[in-house]
Amino acid sequence: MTLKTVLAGTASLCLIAGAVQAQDQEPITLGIPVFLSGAASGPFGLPQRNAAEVIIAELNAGNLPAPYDTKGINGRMVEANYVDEAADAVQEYRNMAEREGVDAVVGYTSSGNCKAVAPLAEELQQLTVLVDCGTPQIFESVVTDPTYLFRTGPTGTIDSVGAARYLVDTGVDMSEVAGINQNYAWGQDAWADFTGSLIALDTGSDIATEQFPQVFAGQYGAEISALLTSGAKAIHTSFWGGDLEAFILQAAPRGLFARSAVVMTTGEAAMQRLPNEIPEGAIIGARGPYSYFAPESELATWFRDAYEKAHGQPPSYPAWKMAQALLGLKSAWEKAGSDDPAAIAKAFENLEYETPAGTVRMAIGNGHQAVQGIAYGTYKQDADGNPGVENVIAYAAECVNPPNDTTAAAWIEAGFPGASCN
Amino acid sequence: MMPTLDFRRDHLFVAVLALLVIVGFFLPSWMRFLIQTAMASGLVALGVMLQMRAGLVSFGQGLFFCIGGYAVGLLAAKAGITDVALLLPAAALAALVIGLVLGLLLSRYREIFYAMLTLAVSMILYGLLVKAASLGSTDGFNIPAVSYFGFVPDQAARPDWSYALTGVVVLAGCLGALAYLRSGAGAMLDAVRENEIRLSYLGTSPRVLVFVVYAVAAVLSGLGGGLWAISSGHVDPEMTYWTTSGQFVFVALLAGRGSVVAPVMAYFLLELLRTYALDIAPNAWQLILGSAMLAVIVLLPRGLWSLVARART
Amino acid sequence: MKLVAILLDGLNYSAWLFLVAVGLTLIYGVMRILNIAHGAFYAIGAYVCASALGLYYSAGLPEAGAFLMMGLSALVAGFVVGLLIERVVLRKLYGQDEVIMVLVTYALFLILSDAVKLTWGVESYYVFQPYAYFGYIEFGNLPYQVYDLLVVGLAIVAGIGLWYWLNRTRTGILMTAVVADREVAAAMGVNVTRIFALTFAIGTVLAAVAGAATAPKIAVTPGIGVEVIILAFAVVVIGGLGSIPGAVVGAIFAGYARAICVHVAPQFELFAIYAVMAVVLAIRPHGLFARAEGRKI
Amino acid sequence: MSAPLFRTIGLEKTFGGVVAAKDISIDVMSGERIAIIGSNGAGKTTFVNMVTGYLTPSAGQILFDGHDITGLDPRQTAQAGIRRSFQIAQVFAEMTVLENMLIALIAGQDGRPSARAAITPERIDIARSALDRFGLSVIADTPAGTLPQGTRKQLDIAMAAVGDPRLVLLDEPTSGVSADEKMAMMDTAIAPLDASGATILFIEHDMDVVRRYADRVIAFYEGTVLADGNVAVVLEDEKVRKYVIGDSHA
Repeated sequence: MTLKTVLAGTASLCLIAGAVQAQDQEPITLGIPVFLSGAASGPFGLPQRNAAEVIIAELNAGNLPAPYDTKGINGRMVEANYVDEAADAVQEYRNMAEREGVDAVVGYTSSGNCKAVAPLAEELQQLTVLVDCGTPQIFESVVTDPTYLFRTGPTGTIDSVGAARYLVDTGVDMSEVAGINQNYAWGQDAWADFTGSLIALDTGSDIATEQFPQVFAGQYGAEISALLTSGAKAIHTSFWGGDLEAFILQAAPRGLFARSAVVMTTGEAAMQRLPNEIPEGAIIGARGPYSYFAPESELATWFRDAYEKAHGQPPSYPAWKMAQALLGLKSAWEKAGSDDPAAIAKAFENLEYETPAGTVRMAIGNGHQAVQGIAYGTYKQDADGNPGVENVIAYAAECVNPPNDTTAAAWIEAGFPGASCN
Repeated sequence: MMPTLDFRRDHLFVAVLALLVIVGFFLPSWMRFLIQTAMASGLVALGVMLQMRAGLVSFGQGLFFCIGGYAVGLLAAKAGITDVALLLPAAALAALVIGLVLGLLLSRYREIFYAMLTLAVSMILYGLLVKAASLGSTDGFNIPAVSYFGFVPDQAARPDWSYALTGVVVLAGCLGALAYLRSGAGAMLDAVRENEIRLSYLGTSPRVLVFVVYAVAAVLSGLGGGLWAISSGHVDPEMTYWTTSGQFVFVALLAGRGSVVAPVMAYFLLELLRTYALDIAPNAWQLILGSAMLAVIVLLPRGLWSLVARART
Repeated sequence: MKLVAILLDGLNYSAWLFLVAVGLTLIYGVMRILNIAHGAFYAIGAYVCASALGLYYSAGLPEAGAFLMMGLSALVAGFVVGLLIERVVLRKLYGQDEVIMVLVTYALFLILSDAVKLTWGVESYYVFQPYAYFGYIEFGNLPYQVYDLLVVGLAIVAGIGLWYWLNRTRTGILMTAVVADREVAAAMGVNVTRIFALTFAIGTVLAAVAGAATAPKIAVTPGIGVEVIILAFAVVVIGGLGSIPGAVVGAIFAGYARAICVHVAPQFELFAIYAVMAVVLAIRPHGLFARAEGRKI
Repeated sequence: MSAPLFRTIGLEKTFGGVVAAKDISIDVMSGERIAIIGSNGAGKTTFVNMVTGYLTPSAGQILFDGHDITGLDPRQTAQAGIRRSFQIAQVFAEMTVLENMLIALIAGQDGRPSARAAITPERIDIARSALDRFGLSVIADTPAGTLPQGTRKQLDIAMAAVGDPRLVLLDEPTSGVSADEKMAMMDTAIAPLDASGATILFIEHDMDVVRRYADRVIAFYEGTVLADGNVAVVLEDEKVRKYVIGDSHA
């Protein structure tokens, strides 16, 4: 015991010494694990990295609009270390935390990686902000008493709940429903939440067919045949990236979108890439109030412009999530007003802060998990052929997220108790 | 004097490995963790190397790595059994049982067909685990902190304990493999590779030897998987994906067949190379890794251990 | 209706599997190299096709000519990359153990994957125009893309062409001689090195053609080669390594296994191919079409 | 009179309708030294392969030491006490000569895998003295793959002799050996086998070798036994001279 106290004392002394030495010149280093290789690098890794580069450069230059118009974070410049998330997540996390000694880790898209590093964040007492990853389990079962771990992106639950609500609210025939989802945790969870939501909303739907092609299969001819002949009136898919795009390219010419109402929960990411191939009327989500669904604000306009100026195209939703994570870190750090990770973590808890996608509240997971609303709309090109959405319905955070003390699965199963929709 | 069969001096190398493991304990924690996972995975590569002595290349050794990992994971996370005294034997036993069953079939196969069938079986397990939503599908699941013969180290000391455990078990695994290679069943593996017909006519069934080596490799790999699971605190089906198995094969070849410690050390070198490649060239680390592989194959066709062996003679 | 769908989907998927696998089995049959880099060649074919067609369309040339461009790009890409790899890497390693060669090609796969990424970046490429060009025809109430039926035709043409070449042309027959006995063929004056280079290049072209034919249906992105390898392996192992008729049968087995699963029991789709592979190997250890090589004592 | 050590009764082997061996009935007494002669395709190797379990007879019976060993596999026949050498020497090419002998020792004794250390000083002594008897001591540490064919065949025979088998079958021990080395080769091979009391069957084409080393000859022709008996008698047999030895020897 005494030894430990001595050690702890030494550690804090070192910390103070370090802080004094660093003054304000020493930059803050962030470890940013995003996919730099593999199938997720194009749709996720690239926009996330682009967004991080834009936000960090502009933060350091002090170019952001209020409330982020101060330079850097807490007066210190910010540096980024990009790491390939496709490598061994646990090892690379340790390398960032222990070898590079980064001040915070901001990243991760894969739920598997998020689950693997979550306990480490607490064990190593390393400030960590998870950017994406769909699984709601992070604070439900993996780390139930978090201190240093945060997730500023909403869970995948809202995608499925929102999609089901949108279909019901727009009067789509729900008698026969089908799904095509990738055969891995993400696709299985999305479909389970979606069908659960249908039961909660009492649509009385029959499941016409549930297709689970292998992830990255690329060839969906047989699945599309099955969907076409199933008689489904509504089809749910949580495909993302290249798989989603291949699905659109293969399904649209065969008239699947004309036959059924198709809801694509990550459809927004394909809009810039395949503006002429997505049939008008397809139901599009963006996994939150991002991009085309973002509420008008100075910050949103600034982010769109700055990103487009730097990278030549508007940001897709993963970019918005990265921006949201970095701004959350800045907010918490400056609220704490100190460089002590524990103090920053304390300030991050239950934080409410502005992002390009509106206000984010760290409301569940004991104040470590963000809640946000979600919006869906139908695809529509304007007169110039630019992609856009219409018939948008936005659902408030309280409408699509479970309350703090309930797990997503239990909440859906119980029929959304406590949900408040406008 | 007996380059192929003589393992009487290999104890020396195990002792050297033991020394390195002890030195590793005092290295920075990220490096120590790297050593720890490399040792656990190295045990699997050792299993692959043993089969290679018989001329058989398992492209599905991830199967047992995964079985060991999931055995530990299921017991710890789902059944609440968190003591290593039960977890690791369970990992070894699970791998052994599956290994004995599959060994009956696989011991009939040779060459590329052995490789392909081991691959097929491991990919079937992958498919099953991906379907198992209750086990987290591709996300896998996390494993709670473990106890050591009833002792529960506090959070700060956990990495020390799991490192020590890994070191001890991997060294024991090496010694076990050594005893096996020195036994009749192990000594005759080379004879299986070189001339099965001659071996049968000398009175020993190659198929039985293959069956045994498959089972021994299964146990080592199961232990490796269990240790890896305890170290990383997480298991997922990637453990039995073909690229994972491919890595074990690569390390076994990189190491060569000369010593039981070679695969463990080679795994460490690979991990070191990978982590620095990632650090230096996050966009081209696979290119660096691939080039290093090619270089080893071209320059050292008998593996890295041939350098040590050459230095000895 | 379901039956029609199964028949068409199975045919379509089998044809694609055959295109993807036939180059692999050709290279193995002649050179005894189980080529993991096959997946990378497939990806390169898709990327080169996407880039070439992108240039072609932006030049405003007639749309029908795009198909010529597809074929040409795959041919050039396959030959250049294939000959280069054979010359620079493989030629130095002939005679090594089969397993070593597998690892060599694995290393090549890693290198080529990153080379592709460094050349084309991680953003997707699209060339969807050819896929929609011919429209669709209806079988009952099931619309089917004509392009997909053309891929079936392409597979048949590739299969017959390969068969003709191996059995009816001088080079092809020499190649068969090399398969039968490398030393004897060399002693008879067959230039084995040249045959190897040619075989590898043709195998690579076949992979690139498969990639190019697939490009219009997909987003050409990093990682598309990985899935292809394991599927192609399964197909050739089912059929028998090194056998062209085996690749046909393996592709049909695997293709219909998947189509039936998708329509009847979609939850099993993921294992369909591996299960077929394991069962076939358990019953016929060397695949359906391979001859077991006896050993003389 | 004592019972034969080894006997075959009506042994027959067909390959898809082609008869490779037919009605082969032979009695071998302990300690005999028998040469098997016959032109290529006469069924000699088929016979040896059946006896040692590489081929399963289509019909007939093989008795060894009073036990029925028909259909046993090579391992089982080896464990029963029958060993063989090969026309093309079957050795472990990457191992040294001493290691080859050690493997022969281990494989013969630990028929089943055992956990005890296999390479012991005692075994090395046994292997070395066996090499000594076969005149192979000087090359003990040479990799077998680098040996000339003749030496490799000697090693092959030495391996067959490990563990004092009761019956040893030598498949063309002098084929591929130059004419002037044949006798020396047989001298070094036969003497230690004889000393161990093994019964020897050897396939041979060279009649000088047959005359010098065999005390009985069995002549094969078209899958059947053409003649069986005393060396001088069989070699002078008219049919044997015509069909087996050929005109050049007549």
